[in-house]
Amino acid sequence: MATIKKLLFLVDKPPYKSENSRLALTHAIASQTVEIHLEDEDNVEPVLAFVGDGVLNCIKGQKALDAYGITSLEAHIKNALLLDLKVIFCKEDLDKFGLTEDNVIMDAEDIGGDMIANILPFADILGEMEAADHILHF
Amino acid sequence: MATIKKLLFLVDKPPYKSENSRLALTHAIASQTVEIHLEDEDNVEPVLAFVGDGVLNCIKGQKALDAYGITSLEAHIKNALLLDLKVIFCKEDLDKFGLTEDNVIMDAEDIGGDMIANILPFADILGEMEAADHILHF
Amino acid sequence: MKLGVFVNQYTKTNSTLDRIKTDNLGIILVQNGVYHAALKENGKDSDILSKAAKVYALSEDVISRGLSPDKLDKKVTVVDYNGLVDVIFNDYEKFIWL
Amino acid sequence: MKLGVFVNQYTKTNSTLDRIKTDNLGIILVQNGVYHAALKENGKDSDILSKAAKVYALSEDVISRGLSPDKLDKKVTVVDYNGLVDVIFNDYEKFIWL
Amino acid sequence: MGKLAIGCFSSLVGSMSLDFAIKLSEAAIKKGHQVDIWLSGNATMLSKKGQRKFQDYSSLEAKTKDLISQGLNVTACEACAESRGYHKEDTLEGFNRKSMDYYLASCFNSDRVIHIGGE
Amino acid sequence: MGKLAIGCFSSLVGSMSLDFAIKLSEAAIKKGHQVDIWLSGNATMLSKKGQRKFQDYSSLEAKTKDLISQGLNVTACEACAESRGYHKEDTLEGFNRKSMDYYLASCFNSDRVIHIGGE
Repeated sequence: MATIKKLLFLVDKPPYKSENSRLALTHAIASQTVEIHLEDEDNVEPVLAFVGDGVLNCIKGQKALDAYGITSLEAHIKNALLLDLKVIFCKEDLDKFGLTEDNVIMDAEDIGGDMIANILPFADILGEMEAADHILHF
Repeated sequence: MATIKKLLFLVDKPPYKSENSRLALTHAIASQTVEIHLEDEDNVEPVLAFVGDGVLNCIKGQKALDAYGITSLEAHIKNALLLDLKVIFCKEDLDKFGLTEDNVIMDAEDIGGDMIANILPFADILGEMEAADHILHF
Repeated sequence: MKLGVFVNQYTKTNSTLDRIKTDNLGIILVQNGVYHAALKENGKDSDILSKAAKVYALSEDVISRGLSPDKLDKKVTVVDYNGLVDVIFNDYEKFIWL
Repeated sequence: MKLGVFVNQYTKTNSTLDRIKTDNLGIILVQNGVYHAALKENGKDSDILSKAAKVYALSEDVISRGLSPDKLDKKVTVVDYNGLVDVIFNDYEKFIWL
Repeated sequence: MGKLAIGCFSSLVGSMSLDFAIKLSEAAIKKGHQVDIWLSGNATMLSKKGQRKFQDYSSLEAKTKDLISQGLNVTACEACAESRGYHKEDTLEGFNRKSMDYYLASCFNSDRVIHIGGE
Repeated sequence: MGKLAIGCFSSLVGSMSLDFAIKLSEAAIKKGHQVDIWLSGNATMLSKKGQRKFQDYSSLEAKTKDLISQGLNVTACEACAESRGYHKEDTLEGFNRKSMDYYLASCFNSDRVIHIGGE
């Protein structure tokens, strides 16, 4: 019987200072190829949720490649959307920082993605924690 | 003409979680052998000051060697006293944590040291900052 | 949800921890998190001790720091690594490490 | 004392910085410290901006994070690495990195 | 008996998180549990051959090898290791190197997951 | 023209502090200043030979070597490197390895010191 397990990648740290949020995204995206390690039909369903200072990863227009020659967290988030991962930004935390849909990475249209990020209240993220089989807190 | 330069090692971080306070002590103690790199008569005078959560390095009775097989910060502070380094603990920060002379590493008598640690108000540590040629903040 | 939260730092607050609501919450103080169980800043207990949660502290990390397991706050259960394994397998299902 | 303080994190307070009193204090926001110049939490400026200090922000770190140098608080002087070298050699004598 | 996955994303020296992971594994294995450790980011330092023992630093090589002989499974993230200049031939005996998807499979197959992020 | 000492105690990958140190050195050297960089703790990772370039990670080897050819002095703490398994033969060309007292002498000889502690 096929088993799908839900892994919640909960990102609570800001970008760049530590490697945390970057590793959250690269590991979540690695779910695309996890099947080779699993039994037939089994799979992993990753959900990415940004909370607290973690929502600062979601600000649009990051120029880390120009300034430091490294991939921006923006590019990673767009990749996650391109690959149809569920991406959630905590509404209360965006509100706290005065960030709106206009300031954050809501889609990956420019690289051909269809998936849209979700701005949801913390209660819904708590729901994802309940629903997850395991939580990876970055 | 001989020049003595004062280096203030200002330790603001708690022990063990990061390597900060340990490196502060090992580098300060390395002042014992700095002369080989300097002109005749020139020297460095290190002062070690523990402030903020940094005063948690100074609690007596650390058993890191038993629990994890690593040298305790206590052993390092005693070494510094044995080598006659000036060691200061911030009074206000000890007070805040309810720590007194009885709880902290005031001397290295058991290993043959004469030097006594100083419990001084922050104003005096600010004075050390003024007096120092350079400040190394850990 | 049976959730175990590892607290490894001695910082004042974490907005995520403050907002987690669940019936079975455990807070496991490790590394510099153990100061929460031992220190009273300006005579006041750490906020972590007032949460609706069972609180544990890892004895190896307590003694490493010169703290005394029998002087910790009464609310706190001291466990060693052996005891922690049982807490992990028997008492909680999911974990976060703050 | 001409003291330059590098702030590289976006945390609320540092008790050492709060207690430093000196006539010539500079605060240099680098890495995640630049958020202090760009964000208003619940509509309020960061406490760092209210200190009696000249405040700088490193432009490379501002743009890396998707922030706009011309939208920073008016109090803040934006410098790039070239400008920072001059600040270091001309304006301050000692430094701490928080 | 259960299976525990520990993801370690912290640096070897300075932070004590790898010490925690190894001591917890030791206790779990002694009780008959299975343990998978995943080393990512700076924690891949644990997999580096030739670390000299100083009493100032945790030295986990001997203990980890001993636990591997008792069934502990330790795997380092290949890309994280390569970017730090740790190649296949630099890897301690008994340690695996895999791509990141392996960690997700390890979580899938475990009853408990302790993911140690942070510094 | 002055002399600047930069002490870097942070890890190479993840933290951007080494990027900061190298970019600041570059700007200072361009203006005619002298720069000494001291790598201690996890920052000794910068001195490791054979780091593979990934766009996700800062890759500072080429830039640092170029600056060394322009007079930048980079020295790694020997004990910190050895404890991490970076031996003399693993050290990038042009990088020095010294004991900790060297950093204090470097501070002594400098007009400005920026000591980057922390993670």
